[in-house]
Amino acid sequence: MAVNESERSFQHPLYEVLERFPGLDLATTQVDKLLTWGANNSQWIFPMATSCCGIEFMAAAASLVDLDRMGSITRGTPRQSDVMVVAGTITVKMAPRVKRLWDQMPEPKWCIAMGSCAISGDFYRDIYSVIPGIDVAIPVDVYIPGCPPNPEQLMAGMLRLQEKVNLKRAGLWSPPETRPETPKTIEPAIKRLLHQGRDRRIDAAQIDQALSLELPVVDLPPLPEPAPEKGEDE
Amino acid sequence: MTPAEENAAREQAFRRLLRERFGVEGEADAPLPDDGVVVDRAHHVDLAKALHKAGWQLYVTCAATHFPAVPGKKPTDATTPECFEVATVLRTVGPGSHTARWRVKLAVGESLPTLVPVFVGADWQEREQFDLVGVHFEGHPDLRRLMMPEDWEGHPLRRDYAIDTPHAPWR
Amino acid sequence: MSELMLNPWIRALFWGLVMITGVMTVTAWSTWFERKFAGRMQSRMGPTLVGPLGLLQPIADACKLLQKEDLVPDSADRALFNLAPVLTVGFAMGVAAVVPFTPTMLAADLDVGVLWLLALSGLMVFPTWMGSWASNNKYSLIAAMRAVAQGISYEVPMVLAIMVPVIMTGTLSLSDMVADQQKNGWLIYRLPLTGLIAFVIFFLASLAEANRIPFDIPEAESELVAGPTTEYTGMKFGLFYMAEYIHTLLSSAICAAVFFGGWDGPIAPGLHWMLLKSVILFVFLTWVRWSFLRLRSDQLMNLCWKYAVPATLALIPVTAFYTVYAAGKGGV
Amino acid sequence: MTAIARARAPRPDPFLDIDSYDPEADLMVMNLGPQHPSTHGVFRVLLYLDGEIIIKAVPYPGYLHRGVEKLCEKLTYAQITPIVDKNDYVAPMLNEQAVNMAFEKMLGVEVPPRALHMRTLLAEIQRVASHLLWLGTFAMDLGGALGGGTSVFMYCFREREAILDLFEKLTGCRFHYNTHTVGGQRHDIPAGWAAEVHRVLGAISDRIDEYEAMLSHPIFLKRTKGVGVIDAQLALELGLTGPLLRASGVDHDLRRDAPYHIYDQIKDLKVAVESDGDCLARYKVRVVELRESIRISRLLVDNVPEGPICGGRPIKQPGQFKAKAGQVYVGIETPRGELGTYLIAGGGKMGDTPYRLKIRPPSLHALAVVPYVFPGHSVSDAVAILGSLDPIMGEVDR
Repeated sequence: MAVNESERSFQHPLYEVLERFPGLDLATTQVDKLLTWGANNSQWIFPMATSCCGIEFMAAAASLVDLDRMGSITRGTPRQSDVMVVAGTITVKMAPRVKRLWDQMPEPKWCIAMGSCAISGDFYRDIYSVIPGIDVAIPVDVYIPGCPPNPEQLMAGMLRLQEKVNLKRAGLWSPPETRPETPKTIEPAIKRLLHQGRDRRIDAAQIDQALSLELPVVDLPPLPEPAPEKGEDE
Repeated sequence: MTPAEENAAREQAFRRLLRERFGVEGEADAPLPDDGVVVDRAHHVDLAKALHKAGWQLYVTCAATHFPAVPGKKPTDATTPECFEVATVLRTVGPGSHTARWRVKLAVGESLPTLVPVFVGADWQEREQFDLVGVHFEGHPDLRRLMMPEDWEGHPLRRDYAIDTPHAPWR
Repeated sequence: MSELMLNPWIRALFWGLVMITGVMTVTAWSTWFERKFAGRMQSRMGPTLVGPLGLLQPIADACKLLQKEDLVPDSADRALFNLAPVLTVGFAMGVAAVVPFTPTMLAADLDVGVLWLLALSGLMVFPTWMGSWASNNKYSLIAAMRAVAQGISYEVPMVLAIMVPVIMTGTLSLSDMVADQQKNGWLIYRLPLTGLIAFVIFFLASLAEANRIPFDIPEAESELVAGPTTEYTGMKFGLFYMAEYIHTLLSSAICAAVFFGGWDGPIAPGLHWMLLKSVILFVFLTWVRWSFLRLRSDQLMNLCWKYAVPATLALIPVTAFYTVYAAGKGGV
Repeated sequence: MTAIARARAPRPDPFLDIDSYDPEADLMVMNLGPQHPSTHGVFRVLLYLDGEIIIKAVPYPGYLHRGVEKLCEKLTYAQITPIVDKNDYVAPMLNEQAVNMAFEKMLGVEVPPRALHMRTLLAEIQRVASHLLWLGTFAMDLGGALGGGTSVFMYCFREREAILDLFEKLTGCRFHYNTHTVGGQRHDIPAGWAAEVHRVLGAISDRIDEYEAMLSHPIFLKRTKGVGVIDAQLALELGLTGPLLRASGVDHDLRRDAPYHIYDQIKDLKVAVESDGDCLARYKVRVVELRESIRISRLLVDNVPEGPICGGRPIKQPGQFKAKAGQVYVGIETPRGELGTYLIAGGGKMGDTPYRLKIRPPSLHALAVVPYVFPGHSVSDAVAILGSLDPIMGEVDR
């Protein structure tokens, strides 16, 4: 016997109590606001620091940025943390551990993917032992791109997480987090050059085409003697 | 003798040793080729022991390489068989430090005698090469995988191992 | 009102409530103070964004801890696991009953206040051990072994050290002790100066009991993750955290009362002096915490059994002989 | 007590059979890592504990194995520099130098003197930054994340930030610089950089005295003196290099002993050697090196010769360099020891990528010490020893 769930009114003893006493619903919303504010301003971090980004995470906790300003301190145990900051490459050997630590964290919990390795695997994306982004294993709330992101960017990411939590707890729509993709221009480092089955002549043609865009380079005669490269200093 | 002279003498001794005892071609004191010398598999441990005695105290590294079978250019040419090559580097300590390098060629299925009894530091390096390239080190006390999980299949640094090998459920 | 307060039950109830509220509030903001202080020491800011000067940080922390999921590990002993945090705060708060802030502002003026104090701070070890054992975690287990060893060892010099003021003032009641100091001078500088040494040892021992650096060996973060509280979540962890601060604050208050003359002081009312002295000691504790490294467990035991215990054992006869001698001379 | 006495015997057996040693399974098995506040990344040690005394330690590296060597086989010589940056992420400059020196040797590219000078200078400044980070994390391992150790950590990071700012002015990057290339440098020294270097390094050298004063109290000495002794014999056998070897009493520094760059022109390079081989000796060696590197950097920054910063043609396309078949080995001295690069070039069709690139990480050998040194110490000491070894897991696992 199927019951249309959507037409059943919400029946909970507490809810009836709420309706009976005037003002109580207002009070509960106020309490809810207080709790949201508390959850937002005391996000204790569990650093899943595996590689380079871990050093920048430490720099963010140090004097330059000081995550303690917004009440975020670092805890060594997942049981007492609210935010897992995945900072660094996660390998196939490490991923089950990350998943397990994530499961050990009590709700409400959030995850920040810090750095391009945690977002998508970056350089190591196509390598046999690296998982292509931590969102394969656990849900990610905020992505912070960079290799590694500056400490300031981590702080900005924490603030963005706060906004997101505010919106979610208020029941509002929050823009879904999209995984920043590496621009196509620098992606093919592995695949384009020596990927099996790919014709090398296509590469040569592409390189020629790219070089022909820079007319002065083509016009230059082969350099007879070493010249300093000054162009990239600006 | 100053330490620098001692080390220079050790370097010379290495060259002589190679030519006189281990069958490397060339004049006894002539400089060695840039890409190192190839030593027979049977001499590997003897050479290491001799060098250790002569004062090459620091074990630097070993690098195993996989050379897959290369078919001949013409169909009639013989195929170059698949083989492995293990390079070992030692170093003298103190001013004027020198490195000693040699290589051992291994056919498929051949194993290399381990250097752990001579240099304890070879332990992890050999385990790593076993793990990644799949060269078996004979007599190693604890030959397990070092980098990859214990249940991993294949040896990633072989040339025929695809770089983007999938591994469910993670990638 | 005053007749009502003479009834010990009503008086205990009233001051007990005042104490609990007061101590809780002070404890909350002492965490804020510690973070701010540490920040300043380390050329950082400490909390700034939550409320003016970050003053609302403790409230935010409490709100956060309250709504965290309450996890009990599958293999844990549920009853003990849940009981431990309550007990630890209970024991820590119990000490507050006998701390004399002013002659009247005192929850229970026990004749054996010192014994009550020692008994309760000795019991502090049990919830830690209980919680660690119940959480069935290896880090916690090692932490528990360390905590018990440390707590029980430091009980001995603590008891012996507080015997010195007891001998000098001739009473076991904390308020009588303060009254005696008001009359005859603070114990810290009273002849034969054994009070000073006793203070140092008592202070160190109470640091060790409260698990503060350099004696925070049970909860060494870099070794044992979070020590006894590794498996605790949300407010249960918050209770452990609070107990540590309550213990520290009350240790400062007791030291102020026993060795620094409590409410004794010129001009300002007694309560101000008592609070001022406690706060100064607490700041000193914080300062020590953020500038020292941690000792190893066996080194800590060495410090206790090879130095602190013999020293206190020597102090007691010296004090006793001097007190008898001075009494014979018709002095104190 | 027999367990303790046996574990304290000289040179514990790393392959101790725990089943026959402890048939009743009384020992506690504890996992330190892979995620632990003080394993410096993702390193796992399996400890067999008798009470708090370690009977056997089994290390398991490999939680950060990123296949860098495999990746390098697929990239051309010009593309490899930014990849190896991420190996030893505390001293990226020296990683870049190591591989590029191997490539230059293989390809026969000449490096102009200005570039060599700059490489030496950058290596020394990077060494200061790396040792500062070590000092901070070591103090944190000893003093806890919520105590005095954190204070030293914060101070060290403050100084390190200043050095990162210097590098950012030079290369545009804070962390992974990609400033070395085959044949020289990619970024020239900007105007006014030398004065900045003097200001920053001068401030740091003043403050090192303060940190030394802060760390020379009895508690620090008690925690480090006689803890984790590695004798010279063991150190040499295990292939330890750098500060760890020098702390064990072996006078060996590649900067002086097998000079590269322009180290042969620095005549009075002081090599710190301590004989004790314990954590305190390692601390002392590193502090002396810190001062020495500051001194050398301040000396070098004033005397950078004029000229081009890159020999050969600047890189315009990835497959620009073609190598003949051959094999070279190049070793340089990083803050952690000898970073070696064993390069096998394929030649012919495979001339534009390395056929095999083996990196010899100093930290791998440093961590191989663990089964020899941990037994007989308590868990607290294990953390202190691990901190004093200064392992960088990115480099160990690659």
